[in-house]
Amino acid sequence: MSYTTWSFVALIFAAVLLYYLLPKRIRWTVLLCASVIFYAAGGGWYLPFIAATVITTHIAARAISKMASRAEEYISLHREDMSKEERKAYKAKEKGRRCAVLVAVLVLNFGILAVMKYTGFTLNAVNGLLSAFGRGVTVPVPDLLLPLGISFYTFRATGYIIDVYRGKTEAEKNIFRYALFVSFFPLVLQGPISRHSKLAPQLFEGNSLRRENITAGIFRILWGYFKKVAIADTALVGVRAVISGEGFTGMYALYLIIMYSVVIYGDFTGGIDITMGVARLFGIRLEENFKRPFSSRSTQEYWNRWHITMGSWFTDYLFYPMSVSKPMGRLTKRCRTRLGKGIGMRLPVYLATLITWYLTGLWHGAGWNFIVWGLINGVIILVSRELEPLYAKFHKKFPSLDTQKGAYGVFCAVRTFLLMGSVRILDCYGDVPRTFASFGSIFYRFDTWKDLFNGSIITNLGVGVWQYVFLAAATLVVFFVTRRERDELACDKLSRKPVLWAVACTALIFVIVIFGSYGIGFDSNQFIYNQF
Amino acid sequence: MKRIISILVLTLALALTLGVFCGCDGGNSDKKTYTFNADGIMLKIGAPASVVNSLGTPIAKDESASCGGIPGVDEVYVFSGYKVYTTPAKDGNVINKIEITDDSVKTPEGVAAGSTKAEVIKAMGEPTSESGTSLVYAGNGMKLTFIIRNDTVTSIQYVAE
Amino acid sequence: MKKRLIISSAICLAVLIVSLYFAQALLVPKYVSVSPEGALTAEYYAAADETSHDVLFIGDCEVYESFVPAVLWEKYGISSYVRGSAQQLVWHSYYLLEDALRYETPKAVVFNVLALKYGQPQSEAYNRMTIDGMEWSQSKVDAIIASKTEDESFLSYVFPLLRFHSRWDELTGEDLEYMLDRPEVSDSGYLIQTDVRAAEPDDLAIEGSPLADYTLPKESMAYLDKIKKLCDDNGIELILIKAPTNSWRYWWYDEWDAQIVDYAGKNGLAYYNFIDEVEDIGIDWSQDTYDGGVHLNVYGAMKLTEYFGKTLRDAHGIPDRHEDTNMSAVWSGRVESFYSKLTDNIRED
Amino acid sequence: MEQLIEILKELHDDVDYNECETLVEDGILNSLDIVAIITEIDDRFDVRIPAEEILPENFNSAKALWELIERLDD
Repeated sequence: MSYTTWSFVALIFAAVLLYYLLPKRIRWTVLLCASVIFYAAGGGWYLPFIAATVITTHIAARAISKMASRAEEYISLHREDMSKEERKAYKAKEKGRRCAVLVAVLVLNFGILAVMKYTGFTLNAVNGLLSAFGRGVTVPVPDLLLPLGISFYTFRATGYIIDVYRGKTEAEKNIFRYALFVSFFPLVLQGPISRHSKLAPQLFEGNSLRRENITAGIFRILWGYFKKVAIADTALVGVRAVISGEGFTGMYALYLIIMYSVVIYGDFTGGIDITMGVARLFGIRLEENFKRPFSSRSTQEYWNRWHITMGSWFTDYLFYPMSVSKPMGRLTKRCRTRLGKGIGMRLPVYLATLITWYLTGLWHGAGWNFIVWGLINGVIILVSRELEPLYAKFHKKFPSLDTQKGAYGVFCAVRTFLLMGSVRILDCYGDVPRTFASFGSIFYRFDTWKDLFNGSIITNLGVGVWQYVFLAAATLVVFFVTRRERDELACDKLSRKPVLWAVACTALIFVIVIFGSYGIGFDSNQFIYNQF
Repeated sequence: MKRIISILVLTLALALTLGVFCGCDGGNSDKKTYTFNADGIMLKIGAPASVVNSLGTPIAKDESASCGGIPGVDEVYVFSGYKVYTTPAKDGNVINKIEITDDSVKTPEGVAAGSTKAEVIKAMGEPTSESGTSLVYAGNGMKLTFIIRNDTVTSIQYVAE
Repeated sequence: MKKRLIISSAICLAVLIVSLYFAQALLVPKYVSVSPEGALTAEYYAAADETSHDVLFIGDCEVYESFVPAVLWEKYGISSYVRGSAQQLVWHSYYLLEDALRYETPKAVVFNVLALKYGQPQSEAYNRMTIDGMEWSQSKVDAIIASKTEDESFLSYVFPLLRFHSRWDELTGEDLEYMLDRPEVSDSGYLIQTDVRAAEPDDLAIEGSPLADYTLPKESMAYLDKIKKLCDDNGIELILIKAPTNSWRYWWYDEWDAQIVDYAGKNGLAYYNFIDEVEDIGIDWSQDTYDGGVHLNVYGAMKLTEYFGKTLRDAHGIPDRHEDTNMSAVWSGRVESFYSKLTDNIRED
Repeated sequence: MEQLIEILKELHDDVDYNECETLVEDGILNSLDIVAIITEIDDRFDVRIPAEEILPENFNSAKALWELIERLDD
């Protein structure tokens, strides 16, 4: 069930109505039923997969927390007759047993994800290698249907189990409550990957009906649809033409970089706005996934503003554990003795970063283009970290050039926007050599620039002049609204000004209905992140 | 100095991974596309209509608009032994049907009007589908149909799917 | 605070509904100079209110380009209306007939059989042109369900704005001019065509290419049965015809004709295939067609109408209504407007 | 404590570590700096900071970091 269908709107309406009618204690059951309906509508045969993840992680979490409490009892009982070393050894043994359970359930769940998402890809790669070495034999490649939102709910479940292991959050007693946490319907398709400690309390205590939740939620949903249907889907027509057409290189490649950034911004932040808005209707505030990403001055800052919950998941559950793990420690010690202090200090950081970004790319999709996309992002961050001292010297020499203000600030923002945009077109072509060829063509195919002026850019790509005018106006509106969101979100500000709220919502509905790219001829596009 | 080395090492590693990975993208195989050869010029379903001009002057030609003011004009060109039909598409007309009308012209596989059903299957292999009055060979975005009347081919048509 | 919220939301909602209503009126295609066929369905209702009709023609472009009701009235006092539309499929014809019967009951219904060759919904554009003009009734609901292709949504028929909103960057002066009311484009359903483009001479005439299977689809024949039953239930005589055409584009195969002759025989219906009677009608393919033999122009249509009028009067007893005072008052206006349009168009081209 | 500040200086020398209480919140220390600090501490003080302890409140100031090291050391 995609966000751009009437059945989704009906489901929200029914769920909100029921939610506030039932007594507070059992309100969470409405959310669970809505989530099951929403998920089953997407395809009933996926249910066993999400059920498997829910059940395995639930049992493991209960087991770990029981083992932990039993261990504490044992220690508090025998505190006197155990020496410090004995106590330490016992604790280490117990922790090892808990760790075994954790590893088992992680391997199982990531195994499901790997099999469902990457079998085709790995077998193709194997076939590629085999044919590269002249072996005629090829392995048959089954195309497995990817369960809806498997990448997102698997991460939410594994994040939860690791938090329980680390004692950061309480293991859920009731399996149905836990199932709601994993499959809460606004989150299941494209996140955010929220943490149990933050989301669970809001999910289970029945939130009371408050007017500003409803008004803020409604505005945010409309704002999401406006960004998705009016902006992203209109620009998508041009992007698709460039990707599927032959010979659209040179200026068109730059066009693709800019327009695809507009598409992915409208599509992903729009989808998340709808998710946030729907959750807000139930009085639930989810973690923000975007904070004005295109105003970031550097790649590092960009990844703190774009898809925040994914970034923090990879940092907390992959990057840190890996870089402070024992094997990494031993490796650094050996390198430090042999290659000197400089390398020793850098090695864990570089290795951990590259591995994390390799897996981030792989998580985005089963394809070389995604992996390369991840690696390039990693390398850019590391290179800019290496050049930091040079930047520091540069800034000392020109103190007036402040990255946050003035022309230089704008320059940094545009530079980061174009840099991230160029790396992102790896998603579009899905084929690494073609992406690089197309990117390279910007710098030598100057003949294509005349298309910009003789109007053939309009005729070639199927996006009319007036639609570009609309896109420019809409992007300006988004730009000004997000600028005023520094301190507080627009939906919260508006929920205190009823007249302005009503006018804004009406205008949004009118613009979406008239200027939206939906219906016949546009085949209302699936959210890009839905295929994850 | 150390800083420059580490940058070089990094970019080298990246370039290496790119090189290895790029070679492994498998191409995609597609079904066979049946084409018709008109005295040396290959005609394919979906090809732009301009290729018809290179076939010389047709014996007869006609065009007709579809009713209801839908823009675009369907055309037919009659040559000796075969006809070529074109229809409006995104940027200009494309060939949407080629029909062999008599036995003076053969398909590239050597089948002509008048051949028997067995000859067709021998030349073309097993059909994708078969009915009492036709043998159909599905191709990429098109199909090749042999119309059979009491065991002999009366008409051969390449039609857009 | 709460009061202000409710009041301002109510006002804004009202403003939104009104502005969307006018936006819809603005954005919906007007079918006046561009593809006027789209306006034919809607024009029937005004005519049905004015007077009743003894003969109702239903079918596709071969119907609304072949019969001129003004000539039928002038020569034989027959009151008729052509409820044709672009590529009207047999289920469209059925529901348009069912819809017309809510206003009047004609003596005879004339159905052009070409559409029987289509068993499945064909194109979204033709669906819209035929159905959008219908007034809302159970017939319209059934028509939408029966004919919509799979990527069409029922809701986009209830709110045409959901379908035509993307026309916002193709608006012309006409869209604004005819936003609220629209001129009549047809003469009792007949769409005048005064151009002349000769058809190919007989020796070069291009025939339709042979088919693998000539049986007419059972879905369309089922709807023909439904039309027949509807006519029987209302005491209407169903007459099957095949309008005269001479083009490879809409070739009428003899095998199809045989099936219709057999069907008419079994059901006791009259069936006239005008393709064979072109000489008796006096149609000259170098003068009487505006698109190379696919459709008749006004001259051919007048000849055919006069020829068929005699059959309707003599063989089917359609009464001469000349003495009916208010009917002839209505019809004199229609005849006069047809002939003035005829002379204007001739002077134009 | 001085050794710790020396390590921090190596990464960003333009920060006054005695007063500053918001090293993580203000984004002065990003995830890569934190890992570099942890490896240095592991090397110099032979104290391994596990992943669970990497929390903003432990790394927001040099003082908090020092308390963490002492707590893990005993």
